[in-house]
Amino acid sequence: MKNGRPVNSLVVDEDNLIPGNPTYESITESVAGIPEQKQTPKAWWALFLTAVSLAGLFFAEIGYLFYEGTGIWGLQIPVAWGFAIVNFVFWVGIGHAGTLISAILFLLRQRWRTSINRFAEAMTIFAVICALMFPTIHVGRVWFIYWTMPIPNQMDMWPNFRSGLVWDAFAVGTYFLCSLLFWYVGLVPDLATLRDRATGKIRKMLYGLFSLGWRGSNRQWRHYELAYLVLAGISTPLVLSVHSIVSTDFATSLVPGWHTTIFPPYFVAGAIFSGFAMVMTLSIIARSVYKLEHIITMKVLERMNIIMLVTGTMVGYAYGMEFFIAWYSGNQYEQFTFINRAFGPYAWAYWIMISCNVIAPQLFWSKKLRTTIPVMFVASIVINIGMWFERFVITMSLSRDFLPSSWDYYSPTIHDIALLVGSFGLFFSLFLLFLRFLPMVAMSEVKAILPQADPHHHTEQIHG
Amino acid sequence: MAQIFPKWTNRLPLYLALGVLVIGTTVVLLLWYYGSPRYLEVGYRPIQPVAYSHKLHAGDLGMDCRYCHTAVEKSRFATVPPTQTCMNCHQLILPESQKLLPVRESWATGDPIEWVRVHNLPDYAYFDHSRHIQSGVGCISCHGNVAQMEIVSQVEPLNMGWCLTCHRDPAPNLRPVDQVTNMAWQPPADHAEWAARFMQEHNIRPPEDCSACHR
Amino acid sequence: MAEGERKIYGVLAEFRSTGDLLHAAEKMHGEGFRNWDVHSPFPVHGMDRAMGLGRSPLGFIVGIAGTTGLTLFALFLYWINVYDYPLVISGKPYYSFQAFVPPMFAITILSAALAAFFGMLALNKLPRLFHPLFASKEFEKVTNGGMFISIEASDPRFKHDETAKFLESIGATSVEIVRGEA
Amino acid sequence: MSPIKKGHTLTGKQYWRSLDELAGTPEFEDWLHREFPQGASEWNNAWSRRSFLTLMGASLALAGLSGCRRPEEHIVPYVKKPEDMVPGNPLKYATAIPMGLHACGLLVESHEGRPTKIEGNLKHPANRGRTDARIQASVLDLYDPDRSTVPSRGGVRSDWTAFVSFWREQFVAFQATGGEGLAVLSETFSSPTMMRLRRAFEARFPNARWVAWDPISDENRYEAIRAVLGRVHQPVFHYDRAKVVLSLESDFLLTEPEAVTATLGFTSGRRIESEKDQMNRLYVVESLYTLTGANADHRLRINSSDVGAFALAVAGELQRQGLAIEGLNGLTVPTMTGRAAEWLAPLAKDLLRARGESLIVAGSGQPAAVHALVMAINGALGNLDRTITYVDNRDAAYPSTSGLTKLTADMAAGKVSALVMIGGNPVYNAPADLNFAAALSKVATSVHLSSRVDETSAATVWHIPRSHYLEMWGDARSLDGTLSVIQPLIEPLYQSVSEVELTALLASGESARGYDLVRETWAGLVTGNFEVGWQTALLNGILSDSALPSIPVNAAQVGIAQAMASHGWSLRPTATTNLEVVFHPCYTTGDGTRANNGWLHELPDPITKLSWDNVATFSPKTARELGVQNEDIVSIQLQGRELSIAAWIVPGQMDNAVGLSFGYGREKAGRVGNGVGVDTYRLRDSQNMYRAGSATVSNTGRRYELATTQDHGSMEGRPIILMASLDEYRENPDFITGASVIPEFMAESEKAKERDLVREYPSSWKEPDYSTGYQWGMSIDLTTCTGCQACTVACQAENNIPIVGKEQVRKGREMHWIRVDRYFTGDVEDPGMEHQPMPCQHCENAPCEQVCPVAATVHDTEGLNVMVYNRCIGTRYCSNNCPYKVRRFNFFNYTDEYPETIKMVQNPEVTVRSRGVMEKCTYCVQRINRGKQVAKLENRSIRDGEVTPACAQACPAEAIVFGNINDSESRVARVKRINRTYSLLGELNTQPRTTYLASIRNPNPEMKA
Repeated sequence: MKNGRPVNSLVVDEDNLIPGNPTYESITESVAGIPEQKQTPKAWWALFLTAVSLAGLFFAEIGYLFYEGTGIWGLQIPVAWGFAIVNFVFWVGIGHAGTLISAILFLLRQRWRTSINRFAEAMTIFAVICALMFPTIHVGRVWFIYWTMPIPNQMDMWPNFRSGLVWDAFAVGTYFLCSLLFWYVGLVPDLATLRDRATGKIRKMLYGLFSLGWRGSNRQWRHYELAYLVLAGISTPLVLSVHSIVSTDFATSLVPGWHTTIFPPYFVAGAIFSGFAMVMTLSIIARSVYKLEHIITMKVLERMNIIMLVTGTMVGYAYGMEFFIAWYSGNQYEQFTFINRAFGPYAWAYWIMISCNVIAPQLFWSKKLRTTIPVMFVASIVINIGMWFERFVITMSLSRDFLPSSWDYYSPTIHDIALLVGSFGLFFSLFLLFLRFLPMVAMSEVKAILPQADPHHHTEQIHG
Repeated sequence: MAQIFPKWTNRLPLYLALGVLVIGTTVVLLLWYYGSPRYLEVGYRPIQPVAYSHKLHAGDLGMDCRYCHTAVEKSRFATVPPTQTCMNCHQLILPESQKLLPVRESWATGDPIEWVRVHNLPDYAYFDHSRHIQSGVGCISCHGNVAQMEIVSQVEPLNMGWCLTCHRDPAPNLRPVDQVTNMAWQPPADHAEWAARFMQEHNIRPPEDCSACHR
Repeated sequence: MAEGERKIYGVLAEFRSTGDLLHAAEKMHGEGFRNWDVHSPFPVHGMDRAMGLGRSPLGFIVGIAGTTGLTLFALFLYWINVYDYPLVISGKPYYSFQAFVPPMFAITILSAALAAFFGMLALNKLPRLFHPLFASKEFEKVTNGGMFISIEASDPRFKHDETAKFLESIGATSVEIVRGEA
Repeated sequence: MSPIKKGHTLTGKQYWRSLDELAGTPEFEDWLHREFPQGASEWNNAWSRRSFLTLMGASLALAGLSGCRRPEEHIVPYVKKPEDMVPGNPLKYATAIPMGLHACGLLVESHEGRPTKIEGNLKHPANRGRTDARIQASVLDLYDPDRSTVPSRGGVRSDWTAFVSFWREQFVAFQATGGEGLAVLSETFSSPTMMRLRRAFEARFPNARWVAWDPISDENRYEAIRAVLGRVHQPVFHYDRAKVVLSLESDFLLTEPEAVTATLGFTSGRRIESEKDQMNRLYVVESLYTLTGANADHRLRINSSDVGAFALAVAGELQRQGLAIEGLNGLTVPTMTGRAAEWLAPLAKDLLRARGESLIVAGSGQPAAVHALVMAINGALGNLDRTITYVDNRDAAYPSTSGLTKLTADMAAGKVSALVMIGGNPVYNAPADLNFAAALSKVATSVHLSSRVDETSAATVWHIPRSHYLEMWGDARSLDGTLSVIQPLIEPLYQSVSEVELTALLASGESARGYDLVRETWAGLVTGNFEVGWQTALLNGILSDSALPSIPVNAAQVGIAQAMASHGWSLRPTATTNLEVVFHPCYTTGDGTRANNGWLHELPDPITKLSWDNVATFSPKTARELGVQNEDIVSIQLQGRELSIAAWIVPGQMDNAVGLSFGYGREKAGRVGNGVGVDTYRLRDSQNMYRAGSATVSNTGRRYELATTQDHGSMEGRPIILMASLDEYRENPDFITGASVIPEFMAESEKAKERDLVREYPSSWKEPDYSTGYQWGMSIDLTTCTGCQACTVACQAENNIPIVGKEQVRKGREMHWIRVDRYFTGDVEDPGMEHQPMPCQHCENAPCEQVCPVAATVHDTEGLNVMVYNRCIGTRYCSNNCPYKVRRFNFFNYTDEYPETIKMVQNPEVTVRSRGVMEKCTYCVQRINRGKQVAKLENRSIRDGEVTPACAQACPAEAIVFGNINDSESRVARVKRINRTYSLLGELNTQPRTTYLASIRNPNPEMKA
């Protein structure tokens, strides 16, 4: 077997995940080297300044929103939910890939995840931060938002736990905290690495502080690994539940086009779909900016593309199934809603969604295409556009519900759009800061999957 | 030599944990007390444009509340009396008193006296005096023993939770309807049974519905 | 140098590879050392067995925390909906628990996750910013590629030179005496 | 002792609590004058009740979990309290609203001296406690911030005494010449006091002249009556006595002045309890789509100019079927074609069948000839003295366009030296060809009595502020002559006088108080002890049995042919192929006088559902031919005059007809009305007052954004309004059952249950118990509902619903708690129309409740779906989940922009909502609570009908019934048991407390639909 790799690996095709026999030190060098750079790359600055100014726009808009009221948006009756909710669902969805890669693939012993899980997790956290912004700011009287939490008060009132929005608050809040813990736990050994390599006093202090005095002792690894496993274990049902619960915002209502049992699985699939697309976009940027081709290999990218192909097709199936059920239910309101989706005033959005989410990923059937960087880069962005429109199309079911008398057409204002764009600014600002100051690849995990990391590596002949 | 932190820092986590615990609880407790109407509302005691003493009129002279607060049995508002009411007596009694100057001015010029509101519910809460009076809730239950107040101050928090406690168990605050204005009234030993009967007869079922107070 | 006066913390030995480390650990365990440990940049497969360590109790902690969180929250929901302020909402029963499943689930997960995190820190006695081993320049390699075994002077079987020799005998490439401060 | 707590910085005055007590006192008026110097366009928004929630909000947030350190608030009591007034308890006074030659009796609710809400006076025969949108909105005119506050001379601030002394000089001067060159131009009126003073004036100045004129009036009808009967009599139509009604382009259900009276009578003939009852039948012949047409059992669209010919054809057909119609001989009966032809035989047969119980009425837009002909036919059918009576109202000043024409000519010729205009706005709305403005400039002394400095006042020397009818003493007769006192609810807010007071000054040269003038008149009217009679009249609002006796009219004397000949009238059909412009009054702004009333502007037109604009309406076919679409700006040329206005397509309108409504495009109406819509009077001339042929229309290619409250007019085949013809209903009394989209297995249980539509399906859990105490419910009868939207404005007035303005309406943010949905049914070119009032349905399983994260909307023990504003955080989730979309959201702080005067109209019993909270119909919970309070004080339970929501109270069709459904004897319970009862979208198992009675029409079986 080439370079004596063990056969007991759970994954069959694992050949050179990390090509060119690197040493532990070379891994450390290439990963830890980045935050230690004296000279910040021009590309980073360019991206960061753009992102930060957009983030500025985001908060300016929020300020104006609080001053004027939700009227600055295109909202109305019947369409009382617009971009804010669409963006919320979109960002929560993005988050999912992170947890999926870090948790589920970890449980499935998918070792190739190690090169991307760190910044996938980071992405999750930043995405969820963006997501949490929207339901908060979209309420009419934001200064009372804490009423959705069970805090004792002079009114003797409690939140209504029957409401999907309260479920959201709990689910997404929990999701954020767990992801954060999971991410940080993973970071600790690598922060220790940075601590030990740091030169400046402040860097030493900071990395020292956050690595909690990690000594890589096996008595620590023992609890550490179990904690990591447990967190992965509970994150898995959590990540599945979060988007299911988000979907119940719609599914537990009686709006035709919302009131559907297929929503939870369909939302989760969609979330993973868009999440992977985002990871793809980011990793392509990261590996080209920081020359990490040897760690984030083509193999890894290709596998992500395959997952996108699969989930994309699942989403496509869900679209089809919605129509079938609408017809099969014999409920004229449902039937109308779906005909209206495809051919009504919002048909344009619908067909954008279909072509981006169902047709685009089909490219990846071809080995050639799913291994060409430009193709997958464009595809990943197209897919996220499509997934945003999916949420838009679903939300717009409101525009035509039961009584034709109340039908109306929602169109966003400049402020709706500014907030959407701004949220990307916030997301990328955070992400670029992460790239600059933290190890973007889980070094200890990558080292652990190096051939020489296996104790039986050189000595297996002895144990015949 | 490669040590970054001195040894004592190992005790930091412990201190931190304790600190968070202690400070956290204090903050909560402080909020609980200082954030509550019991602190914010109770004891509000503005100086009135006229040095009118409830103690003197309602207490020592034993005037009935309804002599001035005429509408209390008929209307949502207890109503603050018009200058007229003051003058009914004070044209004869202490017609020269300095204290009464603002009253006489008002009477002469027709400019109303601007009393400062003491018991003030938010405008989205609709409290109806007449219905409570009719149901035998004494003035003292919400306003305290006004007959002993030189300057009227607020003695009850008047927040929603406080209202609800009575609406959920009104018996302790009920009294014979003819005793509502009597500040000295003491519940007899058999008050509980009496209250039960009284609620039966007058079919007193205080609502907990939102619509009872908010419209 | 001041080292003279400083009290010995223990011995730190470096090894070449995970393989050597594992075998060394097996031997240490065989010798019946107690206050010793193995240091590596990543968890080494089979090391727990080699050192003779049992299962981590973290699992139980998490399990208990999760169930407690769930129970308390369920009771809380029952109290607010049935006793404290029952409200007729969409004509549904006061305690329509079906609707409360999602938040209950979230709370369960949350308490479990917090338990896992803080439990892990507690069991590892972290954060511990100062440790005598950090005094060793060599030890910095442990987070990079270095494999070490450390034995504390407090170990009953610890004998200054013999232990060092023993370590070399089981494959240490270099051995260093580590001193804590006086 | 605890320190005195100062509130956080809350600058400005706290009006509300104080205003309650202040209003009506002299201090308050001073304040008003300070607040509103004449022509002041900017006003300051001090903190006040309306902003309270926001305020509390902010501070609550600051103060953490509880109420805030509150601002110091003052209580301002009376100095002398007016007797029989208990602060906190509203008082109701009887008065009447003058409407030209008609009047309706009112009970006006007053809070601490502020009139806030108008109700009908049950004792008044004209409206029997009912009102319409215009009457409901009139209280807002009182507080109109753009009313003028003081008289002005040549635009310079002056005062009443100055005018009095000025007039004295004039008076003396004119006395010498017997009033030569003196003229008075007044609105039409029907008031003993006004007439008495007018006579006094005419006696004093024999050479002076008095012209009464209204831009929109029944003048043509009066002209016909004069021609036929020799002098003008007031016709009174008794729709309640008619079995068959034929309307010849008469919109008697909406825009005609007596709409309320007519609606009451007409719908009383359509209210059916079961399939066995009888219904009246309404035929409508018209060119535009009117609300009357929408309620017709048969509607024929035809050119307005062909209506006369059609009437003649009907007469001919009646004769053919053996009815002798006097004096028709010599008239050639035209031949009808198409549907009109098909109509004749069955229509005539139906009319004959209902001799003496039929009623033919021609619209005010139709020429005198048609009215005369109609009189003849009614006479022949024996309807006179039955469904139509004539009264001789000597207190009425009838309109005269010829008088106006002559007056204007003389003014232009400089023959008029002094012109006093009592109300009206001729510069704006006189026929364009008269060129009134130019003529007016020739008049040396011109005086205008008007509520504001409008187009006319701006062109006169003197402007005198006019008192609102809620501020003045007066009297008025309704059409049947019933006499009522107009008594003020509040001292005039400004230095204004009433028409009575001004006329008195004109006649006597002395300034007199309205009160004395009216009493003086009534001294001659009240029989027996005056004081007693006067007090009773004030109490009841009417002088008992003051209705005038009907003049017996002999059918034989109706010499129509001679009349025609003598006046050169013709009924020949104009074979017009080119476009015909048809003018019609706007329901809301009327002739334009109401153009500064936000409630009326925001109220959508019942046919087009457009608010805040007037449009040119076209039929789909004509629009296609002209290449015009909705919101295109079209240019209309008519006799050399041009007008550019936005187009709107109305299915069912006559092809080649262009509908234009009056009352818009005001330039000096005020901050609300200025520049709203287009002034269509510019196209109108004295020869063609209501219609004009040979117009040319071209698409300018420009577009104009219109604000409609309903984009979609089709029911999409959904069971929203359930309909049947009377015959179908009789065949299948339970046609409701199975009419909706209930799956089979549910339909079973649907059939099983007995007809109480609150409980429909078996529940999977124990439902809350609503079997005890009051359980409120509502029923809306779609058969009688005409779609007039009186309910909408009544609700707006009662519940402090904000005006949001055109842009917001266009965005879809109108706030009406009860909207009236309009659906077209049947053929696209010539459809039928149905209306459906849509308030909150108060579902027992309200979908809105479960989705609210903070339990801001929940159920109370009496089955109300309550919306708690102060708990609402504004997620708007409830609205999404409401299948009826009746919830309204405060996207901005709408009431914040209100001028202080407008805030005075707000109902202190209802919280004013702040920004960011949801609101909706509450079944007028404040009235329920008031009812409970009253009942409690009297130690009894609420009687049936004691508590009525504003909508039900206003409804002139009595279509809305509200009450306690737990009491099986209550009216609402009985109505809900009618087998036409259904709950909208019942299959969603929302179990609404508001149910509907299916719409039944009564088409003539012998006539093809």
